[in-house]
Amino acid sequence: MDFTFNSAQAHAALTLMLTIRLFESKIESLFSSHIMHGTTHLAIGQEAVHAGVSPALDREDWIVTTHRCHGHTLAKGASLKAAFAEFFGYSDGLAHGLGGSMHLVDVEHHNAGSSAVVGSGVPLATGMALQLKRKKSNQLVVALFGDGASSRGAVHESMNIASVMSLPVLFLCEHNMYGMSACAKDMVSVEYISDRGNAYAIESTVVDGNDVEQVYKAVSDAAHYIRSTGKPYLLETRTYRFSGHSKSDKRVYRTREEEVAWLKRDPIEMLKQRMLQRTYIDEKDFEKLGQNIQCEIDNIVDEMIDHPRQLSIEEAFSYVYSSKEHGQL
Amino acid sequence: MDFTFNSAQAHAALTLMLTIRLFESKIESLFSSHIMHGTTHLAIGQEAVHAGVSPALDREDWIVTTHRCHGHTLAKGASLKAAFAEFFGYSDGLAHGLGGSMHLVDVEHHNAGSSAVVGSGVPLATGMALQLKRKKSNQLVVALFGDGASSRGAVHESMNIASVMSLPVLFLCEHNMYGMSACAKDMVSVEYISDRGNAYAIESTVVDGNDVEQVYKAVSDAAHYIRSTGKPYLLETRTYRFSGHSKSDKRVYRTREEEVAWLKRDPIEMLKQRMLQRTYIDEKDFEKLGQNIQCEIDNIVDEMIDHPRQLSIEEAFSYVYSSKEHGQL
Amino acid sequence: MKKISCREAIREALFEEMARDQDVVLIGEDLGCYGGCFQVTAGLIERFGTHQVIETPVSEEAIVGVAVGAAMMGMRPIVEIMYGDFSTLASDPLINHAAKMRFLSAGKLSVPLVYRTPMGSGTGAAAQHTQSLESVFTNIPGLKIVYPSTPYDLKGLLKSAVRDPDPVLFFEHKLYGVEDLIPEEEYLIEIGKGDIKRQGADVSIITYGKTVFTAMEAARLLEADEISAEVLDVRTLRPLDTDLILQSVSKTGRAVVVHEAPTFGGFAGEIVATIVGDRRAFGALKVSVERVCGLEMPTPFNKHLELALQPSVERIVDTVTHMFTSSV
Amino acid sequence: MKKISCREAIREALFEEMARDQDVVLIGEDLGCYGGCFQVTAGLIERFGTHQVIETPVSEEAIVGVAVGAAMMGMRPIVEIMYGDFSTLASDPLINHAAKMRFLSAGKLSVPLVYRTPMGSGTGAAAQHTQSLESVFTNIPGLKIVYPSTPYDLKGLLKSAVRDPDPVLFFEHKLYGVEDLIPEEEYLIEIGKGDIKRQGADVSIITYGKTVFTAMEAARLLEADEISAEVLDVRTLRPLDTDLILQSVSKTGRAVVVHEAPTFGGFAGEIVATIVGDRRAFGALKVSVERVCGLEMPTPFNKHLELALQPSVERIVDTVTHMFTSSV
Ligand SMILES: Cc1ncc(C[n+]2csc(CCOP(=O)(O)OP(=O)(O)O)c2C)c(N)n1
Ligand SMILES: Cc1ncc(C[n+]2csc(CCOP(=O)(O)OP(=O)(O)O)c2C)c(N)n1
Ligand SMILES: [Mg+2]
Ligand SMILES: [Mg+2]
Repeated sequence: MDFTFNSAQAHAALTLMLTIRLFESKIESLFSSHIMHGTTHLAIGQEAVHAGVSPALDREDWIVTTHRCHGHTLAKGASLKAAFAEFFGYSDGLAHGLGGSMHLVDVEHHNAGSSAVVGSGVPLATGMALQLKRKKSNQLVVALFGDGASSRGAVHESMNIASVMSLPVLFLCEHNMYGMSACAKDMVSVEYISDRGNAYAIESTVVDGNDVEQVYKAVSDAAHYIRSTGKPYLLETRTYRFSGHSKSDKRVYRTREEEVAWLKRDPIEMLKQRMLQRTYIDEKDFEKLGQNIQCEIDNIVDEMIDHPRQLSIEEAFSYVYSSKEHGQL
Repeated sequence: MDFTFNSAQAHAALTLMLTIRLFESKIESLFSSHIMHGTTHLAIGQEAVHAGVSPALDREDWIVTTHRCHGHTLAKGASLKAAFAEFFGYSDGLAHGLGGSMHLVDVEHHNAGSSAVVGSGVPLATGMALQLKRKKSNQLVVALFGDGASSRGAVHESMNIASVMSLPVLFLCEHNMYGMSACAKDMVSVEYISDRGNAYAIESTVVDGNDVEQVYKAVSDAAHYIRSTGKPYLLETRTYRFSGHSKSDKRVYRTREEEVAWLKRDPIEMLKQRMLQRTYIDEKDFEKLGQNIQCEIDNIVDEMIDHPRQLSIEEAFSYVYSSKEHGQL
Repeated sequence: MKKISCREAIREALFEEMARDQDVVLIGEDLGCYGGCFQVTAGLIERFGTHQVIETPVSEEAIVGVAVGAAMMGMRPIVEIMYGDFSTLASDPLINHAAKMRFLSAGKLSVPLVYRTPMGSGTGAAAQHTQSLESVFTNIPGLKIVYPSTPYDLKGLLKSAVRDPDPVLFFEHKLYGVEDLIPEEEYLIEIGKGDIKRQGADVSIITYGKTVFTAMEAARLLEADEISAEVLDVRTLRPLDTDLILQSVSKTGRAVVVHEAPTFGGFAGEIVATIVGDRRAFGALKVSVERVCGLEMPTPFNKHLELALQPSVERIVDTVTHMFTSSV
Repeated sequence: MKKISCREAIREALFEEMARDQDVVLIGEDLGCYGGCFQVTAGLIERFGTHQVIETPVSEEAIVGVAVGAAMMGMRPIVEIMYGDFSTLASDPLINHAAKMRFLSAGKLSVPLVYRTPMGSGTGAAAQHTQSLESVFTNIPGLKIVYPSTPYDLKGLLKSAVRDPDPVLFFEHKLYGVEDLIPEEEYLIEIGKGDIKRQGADVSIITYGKTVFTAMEAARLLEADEISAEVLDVRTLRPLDTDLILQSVSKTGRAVVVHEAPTFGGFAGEIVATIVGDRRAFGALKVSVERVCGLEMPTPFNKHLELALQPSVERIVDTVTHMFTSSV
């Protein structure tokens, strides 16, 4: 792969990936100290996909995420504050505390939010693309889904529809080798989900999802293809979640050796090494960067915990229907 | 294709195809003279698939049919009497008059019946195969579905499952170019549905569905493959329904030229010509055969109309739950 | 006024709304030149083209999911699903998505979707094509549910449904050929308002959809017995016009709830609970509240059995008469 | 007797039935070494192997369809779906197929399927993981529906469900850790029988699932006000134990129906209609019948809002107290 980031791009990607990593680590610690409630799905290890997807799009392009949505949400432009507040269930959160970890939505940044029903976001994204196309917009929609989701019928139906209707959808499979505990090799009938493109006459490819430059390049190319042909595209990114599936996961379904092998391919470390090599950065800059982000995150959270703002039940009712009269107590 | 029927096989196939054709023609006339009620989906023109599928299976193999199920049901062994009675809603019908045209079932002949929800029979067939495999049976299950049904998510989910679990299912796509009015080339994202086999690591092929010898050979081979490998197989048969989709269809969605072109490939005529050529039959035999079948059919129907037997509502209730106490009036 | 069938009334509503706003888009199977399974959309593709009439593969789940997504981007999709029975396939996009998008985005996204599908029996299409599955959706906050009976109501409510900013399920009975008079000029009917189809003093027959006609016929017969029956067509199931129901029952002191769906677990239960949950209406009740609904059986193909399942004029008349003849 | 949690009670039932009959097979996602989303099936794959514990891809519709087909061939599948919310995806195989196969084959095929899934709120998992969707299925003839509350009931009813020749939906609340005593020896509980969880004379609180515990707590508080509340756990929704309900209400003359699902269109309506459709029970009623159920809102993530949605001890106590203090 010949494509490389210039220094500014590399810095931006590194900053984003570190921000996401530290955001999720903070979330993890808030959960394990029982300050946060509910459940959460961390994507630690998958930051190259986050930093490679949204930044390679136009600002006006839309994304539709999944239950594992933190990284993509930040990468698409959400503020750390609004994101954290959502985890706390506060009214200044992205969804005013109504959605929580699995439902980060950020319409201002053209992030339509997620479906926590695995795979069900894909038809929504397809429909968004249909209306954008009707309005002769140049925007595309990224439908994110996992290797587990690839088995859902809704994904098949959507790909077929996007193909026969020529819709500007980037089907982006974030293949991290596992569903919850289920290993893709036992659950998915093909080695590469991207090979299913043929079944829908959809162009496709697979890239190393731990290499942010590769992901970025592949998404840029796919976006260009979609915009110039009006057709959908299927991109598979191969990556690995270092974290457990959700907060309670003991990871009994995989070996520590496998984890260690993947940890050697930590996407942040990979980018950092390249940047060191290209002298875009030195060890001290890197350390500093991490400290600054950590500091910002800690401040946000400390300040937030001290100022809880929560919707009243009446306010929550106002979001059930558009006209208030139908919200009933 | 080198495979050819011997005389006995050819005679059996011809008799079966003619029987199905005349059965459906009778149904059509009973509907148009308003003697029968409800709706019906004729498959006139697709008899080579009917006569090529079930006869190529072992008697113990199962089939799961669709709304367009008359031909397969007769081919699998159902009696003309029980089939006609079902259309009349009589208690001596295949399902005692509870199912009607779209739900012909014949458990004795290992025909598990149909789902009239397009595509939804495919997971049922897959599940039947799962239990047969668990019981170390040598039987396979044929999941019949149309080109329209191929767009249903349930079909995708089933193929993926049958592949990863290695289940003895023959996915048999009866591609007749149209859904209801929807032309496959506008609705299905690939030219050949059989090409989707690759997406599931399922072996597949496509054959001329108007050539009964080809269908028979392909099904025999597929059944052999499934039994010897334990894996599923996807077979596409290309055919055409001469009749409208259902009784009220004016066929505005296709041209008369297209119909005429296909009529030239009438599967019964094709087999007849071969049999004439091979001197398995002469014109007079053929005429006689048709007359005999017609006579049998007319007698059955005449006799049936004179002796209507219908379930009482209490009897119908006894089929809702296994234990009668739960059937409520 | 002009005479028009239910089918034409729906088509007129579609036509007017599609002409008014290019973002009103029909989506569904075979609704182009074929005109839809029940011929409701015949002629619309010729007039509005593929920009506003979108034919889809047989993919109910994705069709509705696609419509939800498109609605989020400003389309006003009207999805037609051929038979209400296939609402099972659409229940994830409807229940888990359409109903919740506005809430989950704290009001930033909305889903102005109309989901049209025919429900009910009478066509000889057996167990998988004749269910009345409205109860699958009535317990879902975020959805509105409309189930009109007459050409007038069908047209006025469908037009309102199209303009509604929230997802509306629009259920149709299959008596598409039934005719009645409607105004020449444009009109809307507010979602959430019931209609007294017949005034009466002695008993309230509360119903919706096809059984409105059954109830009207029963009311006519009851008149011969000098029982004056009020027929209340709720028209909208969610939000329900509880005021109208309570008023009627407080007046008559007797209530019979009628629908095609099986009694047990059906929407009639909600109507009954609405009545007896209200102190005034409960106090006014002279006898227990009755339900005359479908029998507890999948619909058989056999014609006489299919008929036997449905709430008949006779069953309604008997039930009402019994309310007057026997003691509480 | 031994102390056991709801989770363990279910697991014991699974274990005993799987040991008894090799055709009893668990099917679902991540229920092998992971032990299932709520750890209910932990340890079963180690004991019974992949012949009786079948892990599947994320394909809810096909999983349940596959189970229906397998059941037709003699398997006794127990499908686990991770969250009741995904029952939307399984509603076609359940409603259009499992419920109708016996009928459509005039008794020649049957579907001895158990569909296990947890319903309800309290876990902070927001709108798509906390619904109580039992109403999607209660109006479907051909299905049986069970929704037990205690370890004792969970175990006994699950074992009966596995042995039942018809499809049984087995809904579980998410208080998997709640403990209680159960017998050491094997036992079954008949499907279709309710249970008086607490005897009382003044008011019948009728409920099922998690809110049985809420109702019990409310009954304890009401005792302080000298109101003797009977708590009736229906345990089975379909077929409902109407006799027990009518007996209880005929005795107390007051009824409050409680469930987690939103009030409107919920199963409480059926229970209310059952009561007031019976002349004796209706005649015995001293006040209107009340419902204390979930609010009309998708479940918010925010903890205090999530809590506010549920029927609380306070709301039950207030409602009951109000029945005694104000006139009809
Ligand atoms: C329809 C559905 N089934 C099951 C679940 C439970 N679940 C949550 S995440 C998950 C695994 C999804 O795997 P994948 O698509 O690969 O995404 P990943 O978690 O790896 O990001 C499952 C089964 C769900 N949320 N929705
Ligand atoms: C899920 C579902 N959607 C729609 C229908 C209505 N319908 C009946 S047959 C049919 C076309 C099916 O096409 P195909 O699978 O090619 O079968 P064919 O009719 O050609 O035999 C449709 C859309 C249905 N029965 N089920
Ligand atoms: Mg994954
Ligand atoms: Mg076809």
